[in-house]
Amino acid sequence: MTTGALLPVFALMTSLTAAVIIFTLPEQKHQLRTAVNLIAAVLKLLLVGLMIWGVFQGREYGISFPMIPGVEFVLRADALAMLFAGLSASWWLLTTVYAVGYLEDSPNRSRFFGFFSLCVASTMGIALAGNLFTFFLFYEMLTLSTYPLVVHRGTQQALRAGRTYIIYTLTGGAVLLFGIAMLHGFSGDLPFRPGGHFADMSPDLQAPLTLVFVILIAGLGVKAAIVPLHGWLPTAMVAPAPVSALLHAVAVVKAGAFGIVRVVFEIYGLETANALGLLWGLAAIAAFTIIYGSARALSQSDLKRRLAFSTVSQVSYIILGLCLAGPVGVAGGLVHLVHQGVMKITLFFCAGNYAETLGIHRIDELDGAGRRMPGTSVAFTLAAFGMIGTPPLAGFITKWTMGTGALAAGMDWVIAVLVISSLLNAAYFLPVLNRIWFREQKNAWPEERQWGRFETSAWLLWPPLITAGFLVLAGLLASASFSPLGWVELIVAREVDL
Amino acid sequence: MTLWLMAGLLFTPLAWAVLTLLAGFRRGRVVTWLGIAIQVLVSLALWAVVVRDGGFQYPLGGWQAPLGIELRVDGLAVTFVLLTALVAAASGLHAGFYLDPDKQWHRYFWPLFWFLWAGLNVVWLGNDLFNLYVGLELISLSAVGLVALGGQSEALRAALRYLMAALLGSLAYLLGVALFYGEFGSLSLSGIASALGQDSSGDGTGFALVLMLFGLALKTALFPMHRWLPPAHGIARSPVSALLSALVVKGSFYIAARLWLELGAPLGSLALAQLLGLLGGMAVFWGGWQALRQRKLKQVVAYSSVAQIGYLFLLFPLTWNTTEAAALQAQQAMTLQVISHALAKAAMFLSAGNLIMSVGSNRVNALAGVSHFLPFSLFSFGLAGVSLMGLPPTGGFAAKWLFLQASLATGQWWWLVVLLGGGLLSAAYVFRVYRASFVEDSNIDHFFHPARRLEIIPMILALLSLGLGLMAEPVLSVMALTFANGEGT
Amino acid sequence: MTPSLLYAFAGAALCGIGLFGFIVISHLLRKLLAFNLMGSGVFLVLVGLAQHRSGPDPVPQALVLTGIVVAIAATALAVVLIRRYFHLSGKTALEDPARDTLPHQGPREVREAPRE
Amino acid sequence: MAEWLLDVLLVIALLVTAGSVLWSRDLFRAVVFFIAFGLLMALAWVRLHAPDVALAEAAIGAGLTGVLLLDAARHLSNGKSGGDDNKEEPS
Amino acid sequence: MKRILTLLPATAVCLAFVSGLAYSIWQIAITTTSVDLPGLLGENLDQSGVENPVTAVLLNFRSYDTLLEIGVLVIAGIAGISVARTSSLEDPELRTSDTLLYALQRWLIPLMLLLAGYLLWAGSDRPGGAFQAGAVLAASGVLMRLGGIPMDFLRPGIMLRLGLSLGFAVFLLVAVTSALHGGEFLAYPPELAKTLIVVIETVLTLSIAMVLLALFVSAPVNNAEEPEEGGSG
Repeated sequence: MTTGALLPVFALMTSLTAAVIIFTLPEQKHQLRTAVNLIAAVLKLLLVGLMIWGVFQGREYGISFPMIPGVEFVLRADALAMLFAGLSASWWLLTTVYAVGYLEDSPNRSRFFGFFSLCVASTMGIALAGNLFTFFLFYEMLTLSTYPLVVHRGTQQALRAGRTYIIYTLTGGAVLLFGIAMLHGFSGDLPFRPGGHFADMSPDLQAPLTLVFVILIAGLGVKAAIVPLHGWLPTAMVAPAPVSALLHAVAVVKAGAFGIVRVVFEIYGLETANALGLLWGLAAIAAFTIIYGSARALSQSDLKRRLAFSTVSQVSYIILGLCLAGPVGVAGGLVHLVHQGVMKITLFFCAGNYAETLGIHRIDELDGAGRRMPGTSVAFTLAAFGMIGTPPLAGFITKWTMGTGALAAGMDWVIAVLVISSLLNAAYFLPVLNRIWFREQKNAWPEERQWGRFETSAWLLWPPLITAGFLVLAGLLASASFSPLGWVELIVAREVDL
Repeated sequence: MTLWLMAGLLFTPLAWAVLTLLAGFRRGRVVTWLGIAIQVLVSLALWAVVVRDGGFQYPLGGWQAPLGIELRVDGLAVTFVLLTALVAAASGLHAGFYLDPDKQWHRYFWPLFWFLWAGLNVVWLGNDLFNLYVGLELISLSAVGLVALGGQSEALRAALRYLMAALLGSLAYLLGVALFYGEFGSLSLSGIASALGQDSSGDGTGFALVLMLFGLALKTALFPMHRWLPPAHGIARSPVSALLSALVVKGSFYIAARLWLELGAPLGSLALAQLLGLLGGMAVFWGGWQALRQRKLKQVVAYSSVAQIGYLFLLFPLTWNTTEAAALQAQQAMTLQVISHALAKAAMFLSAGNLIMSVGSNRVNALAGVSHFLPFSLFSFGLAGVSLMGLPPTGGFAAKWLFLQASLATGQWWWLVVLLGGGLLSAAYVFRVYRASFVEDSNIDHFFHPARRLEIIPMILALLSLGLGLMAEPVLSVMALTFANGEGT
Repeated sequence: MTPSLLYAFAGAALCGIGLFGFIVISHLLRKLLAFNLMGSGVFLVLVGLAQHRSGPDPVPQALVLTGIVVAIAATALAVVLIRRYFHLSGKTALEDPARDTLPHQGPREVREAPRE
Repeated sequence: MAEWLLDVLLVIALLVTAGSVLWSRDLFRAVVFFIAFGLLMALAWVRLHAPDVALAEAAIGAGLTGVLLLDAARHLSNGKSGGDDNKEEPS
Repeated sequence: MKRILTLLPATAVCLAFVSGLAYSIWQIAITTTSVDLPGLLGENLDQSGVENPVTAVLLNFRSYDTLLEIGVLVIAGIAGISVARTSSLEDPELRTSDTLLYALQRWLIPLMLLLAGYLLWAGSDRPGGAFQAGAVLAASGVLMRLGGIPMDFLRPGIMLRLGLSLGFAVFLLVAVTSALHGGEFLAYPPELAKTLIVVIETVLTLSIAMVLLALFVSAPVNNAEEPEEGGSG
C-alpha cells in the first residue's frame, strides 16, 4: 500500500481524530479546542490540496476492502471527488473560524465542535466515496452528526426542527437504501465509473432501471431539498448560523446534489439516463423547484428563512445543469456546486453577524445596517448580486454557462427558467439591500461601533470577507484553469465522453 | 491441546460457579476476574483452532453419538462462544462495580452468572436434542434467578412471568424431542438430519418441529408471545438485563435456527416459514411502537429487544425452498444480526444503567439536558442506537443489507417493508432518548459521573458493534467453517 | 397397538389437559400444578412412544429421570418465588402490570408531566 | 385381556385425577389430588417397565413435590388470598 | 358469558394441539426407527461399570446431561435462597404440636434413612440411585423440619452453600480429572468407572437432598427488599 492510497484515509482521519479529541476535552479548555480545530482544518486543507494537485497530474488515489459479502468499502479521489472535497475542506476552515467567534461564551461548545468535526468527516467521506454503498455510509453518518447541531440550542423550537429534520432525512435514507439494494440486487456492486455501467444494457432492464432511478433520486432529493421534499430545510433555520452555513452551503444539501451527480454520471451514465428519458423528468422537477423556491423566498420576512428558500431554489440549478446533458450545460451545473456554496456561505455568515452583533433576525429590522456594519454589508451585497447573476460575479458565470448549454442542447425553455429565477432573485434580494444601505436606522443598536475596532469580532468578520472576495475572483478569473470553472471543465473532459 | 481447550471451556464456568458460590460478593468478584480471563482466553484459543483447522466433533465421555452426547464445534458455534465470552465478560466486569457489594444477596449474582455462561456454551455447542433441553433449562433457571435477585415484589412478578413462559416453552420443546426420538430412535441432531436425508419418512415429525419452534419462539419472545420479556429485562439490574437481552434470548433462537436449517427443508412448510417471518415482522413494528411509548428508559431498551428479535425470524422464510445463494445470505444476515444486536444491546443496557445511576431516575424525561455534561455513557448509548437503527457502518446495517439482498433475491419483497420501516421506527425511539438529552430548559444542575471503568465497558461494546459492519466479511468467513472431515452441514 | 402406545396417547391427553389449565387458570400455584401435569404427559409420550416398538428402552427412562429432577427444581424454585411474591404483594396471580406508557398524544405531552 | 383392562383403567384414572387437580374448588384438595396423581404415575411407570422412574416418581413426584405444594397451599390460603379462579390470558 | 368467550379459544387451541399430537404419535408409531439405540446400549453396557442400564445412561453414557441437571438443581437452590430472607429457622408457625406426627416421625425417619441408603446402594445394579435416594433423604428432612427439629446447617451460610455444591463439585472434579489425562471431558477410566460412579452417586444423594430441603425451607419471612434501579427519582 502506498502513501498515495492512504491520502484519502488521512483526509478522513484528520476530522475524525479532531472529533474524538474534542469530545474528550473538558468544556473549559476553549483555547486548546480551538487550536485542535484549526490545526486539523489546515492539515486537511493541505492534504486535499495535495490530492488536487495529484489528480490534476492525472494520478488517482484510492483504497478499498471488502466489508460485507458482495460489497466493498471504496475510497477514491477522482476529479469530481476533489471538487466537493476541496469545497468542504476550505469551507470547514472558514466555518470553524467563524463558529469559534460565533459561539463565544455559549455553553456546550465541546459538544458542538465535536459533532461539527464529525459532520465534516462525513462530508469528506461523501466526496471520496468510490461506490454507492460507501456513499450511503457517509450519507447516513452526515444525517446523524448534523442532528445534534440542529438541536444545539435545546429550545422547544430547535427540538421540533430537529425532529422534522431527522424524519425527513432518515426516511430519505431508507428510500435511498432501498434503491441501492435493488440496484445491487440485479447488477452487483457498482463502483462509480465515468460513463456509468449501463451503456449497453439489455432492453428488459429498462423498466427496473427507470424505477430504481426514481427511487434513488427520491432518496437523494430529500437532502438536495427538491420540491416536495424540501420541508425540513426552512425549519432547520433555528440552528446557529455556522450550522446553517454548513447545512446550506457545504454539507447537507450539497451531499444530496452531489449524490445525484454521481448517480447520473457514474452509475447510469449521462447518455443512458438521457436515453431512458429520465433527465426530462428530472429537469422538469428541478425547474419547478427553482421557480417555487424563489417564489416562496419572496414572501418570507425572516432573513434566514428567506435565505433558506433561496437555497431550495439554487441547489436545483445544479440538477438542472446535469439534465442539459451536454458538456457546457453540465459544466454550468457542476460549477454551481462551488458557486452556490461560496455565495450562500457568505450570506449566512453575514446573516449570522447581523443576528449576533445587532440582534437582527427580521428583514425589516435591517434598516440602516450598512452604516453600522459596512464590511459585513459589503460582503452580503456582493453575494446577493452574485445570486441574482450580475456580471462578473460567480453566479453570473453559472447562469451564463448554463444558458449556453441549454441552447446547445436545444432546451430553450431552460433560458426562460433562468431568466424568471433571476428576476425573482432580484425581487427578493434587492429590497433587502435597499433596507441595508438606503434606509434610516429605526431603532438604536444594542451596541454602537467604536472607532479603532472592527464592526464585530474579527473571527466573525473575516470569513465572510474572504468568501466574498472568493466569489468575485471566481467570476473574474473564470477562464483560468485553476478556477472552479476550469476544474469543472477538467472533470467534464474526463467524465463525460460526449 | 484441543481436548484441553474443550475441557477448559466446559469446566471453567461450572467450576467458577461453585467457587463463587462459596465466596462472598467481593471475593467472588476477584475470583470472577480470574475466571473471566481464563474463559476469554480459552474461547479465543478455541476460535483460533477452529479458524486454523476447521471444526470437529467432540464426544463427551468418549461415547460417540447416538449412544453418548457429541458436541459440534464448528465455525458458527465458536463464533457464538467467543461472542458470549465477550459480552459476558463485559457484563461481569460491569456488574462487579455496579452492584452494591453490601447487599447480602448480591453474592448470588456470581454463581448464577457463571451457570448462565455455562448454559450458553452448552447451547452453542450442543448437537444432542435432549442435551440442548437441559442447556435451555440451565439458562432459563439461572436467568430467572438473576431477575428475581433482590426479591422485590415487581422483580418477583417479572421473574415468575418469565419462569412460567420459559417452562411452557421448554415443555413444548421437550415434547418435540419425544416425538423425534420416537421416530428416529436417536437424539443427535445431525443423525436425525442424515436419517431424514436417506429416507424422507418424516411423517408426524412435522408437528414435532412446529412444537419445538413454538416453544423456542416463546422463549425467544417472538411476538405475540413476547409479553414476559419487557418486565423481566426492564426490572433486572442493568448488567443482568444486558446478559438477558444480548445472549439469553439468542440461545433459544439459535436452537430454532439450527433445527430449521437442518430439518426445515424436509419437515417445514411454506406456511410455517411465512408465518414465522410474518410474526417476526409484526414483532418489529409492535416492539418498535411500544418502545416509542415507554416512559422508563430500560423499558424502551427492552421493547427494542422485542423488535430486534423480530428481524431474526426473517431467516425462516428466506431459507425455505430458496436458492442456495439467497439462503446463505439470509444465514449470514441472521448471524450478523445476532452478533451486532448482542453487542449493541449489551452496550445499551449497561450505559442505560450508568445513566440511571447518574441522574438518579429511570425515566426517559429525567435525561433532560444531560448531554450538557457530555456523559460518556450517552455516547455509548447513542452508538449502540446507531447499530439498532441499522445505519452504516454498523453490524446492524450489514445484517439489514444482507436481509434486503436475500429478500430481493427470493422475490419476497414484502420483507423490505419490515426492514426499512423497522429501521425508521427504531430511529424514532432512539432519537426520543437523544432528544430528551438535548433539552436545555431543564433545571438539572448536578450530575453524578459514574466511575470511568463503568463507562468504558459499554463504550467498547458499542464500538465493536459499530466496527462489526466493517469486519463483517472476515467474521462471516469464520461462521461458514464446517467440519474438517467434511461431514455435518 | 401396544400398552406403551396407550400410555403415549394418555400422555398426549395429559398434555392437552395441562396446557388448558396452564392457559386458563391464573392462580399461580394451580398453574404450577398444570405445568407438572403437562410434564408428566410429555414424559409418558417420550417413554411410551419409544417403547412401543423396541420394548423397554433405558435411554428414554434415563431422560425422564433427568426431566423429573429438572421439573422438581423448577417447581421448587417457582414455589419459593410464589410464596415470597404472595408475602410481599398478597397476590396469587400475575395480573397485567400497570401500563407505564405514554398517553396516546405522543411524546410532546410528557414534557409537562410532573416528574416523580 | 386383563392386562389391557388394567392399563385402560389406569389411564382413565390418571386422566380423571388430572382433571380433578385442575378443577377442584379447594386448593388444598387440588394438591392432594396431585399427590394421588403422582402415585398413579408411579404405577404407570411400573406398567411401562420403568422401575427406576417409578421409584423416582413416587419419591419426588408424589412425595416431595406433594409436601412442598401442600405447605405452599396452606401458606397461600392462610393469608389474604386473591381470587382462585380469575381467568386470564396466557402469559 | 365473558368467561365462555375466553374459554372457547383456549379450548379450541388445546383440542387442536391434542389432536395434532395424537395424530403424529399415531404416524410415528406405524413407522420403524433407523437406529437401534437399546441394542447399542446393550453392547456397551459391560464397559460402563454398572449393571443397571438406566444408571449407566445417566452416569456414564449421558453423564453430561446429568452433570448439567445437577447444575440446574443447584441453580434452583441458589435462586431460592437468594430471594429468601430466612432469618431464623425457629418459625413457631412451623412447629407442629401434633403428637401423632411426632410419634410417626420417631419411627418413620430412621426407616426413611434406611430406605435412602438402600436405594443408593442398589442403584448400580438394580432400580434405584442417587435421585431416588436423595428424594427420600430430603423427604425425611422435611418431616424432621415439620417436627420442629432444628437444622442449623440449613441457615444461609457457608455450610448450606458447601452442601449445595458438594455433589456438583465432586462430579465436576471427576469429569475434569479424566480430561487432564488427555481424554475427553467426563471420560472415566474403565477400571475405575464403577468406583467413580458410586462416589458420585453418594455425594449427589447428599446434595440433592440438601438442595430440595433448602428450597423447602426458603419460605419468605421478613421484608428486606431492594428498590428498583432509579425507582426513587
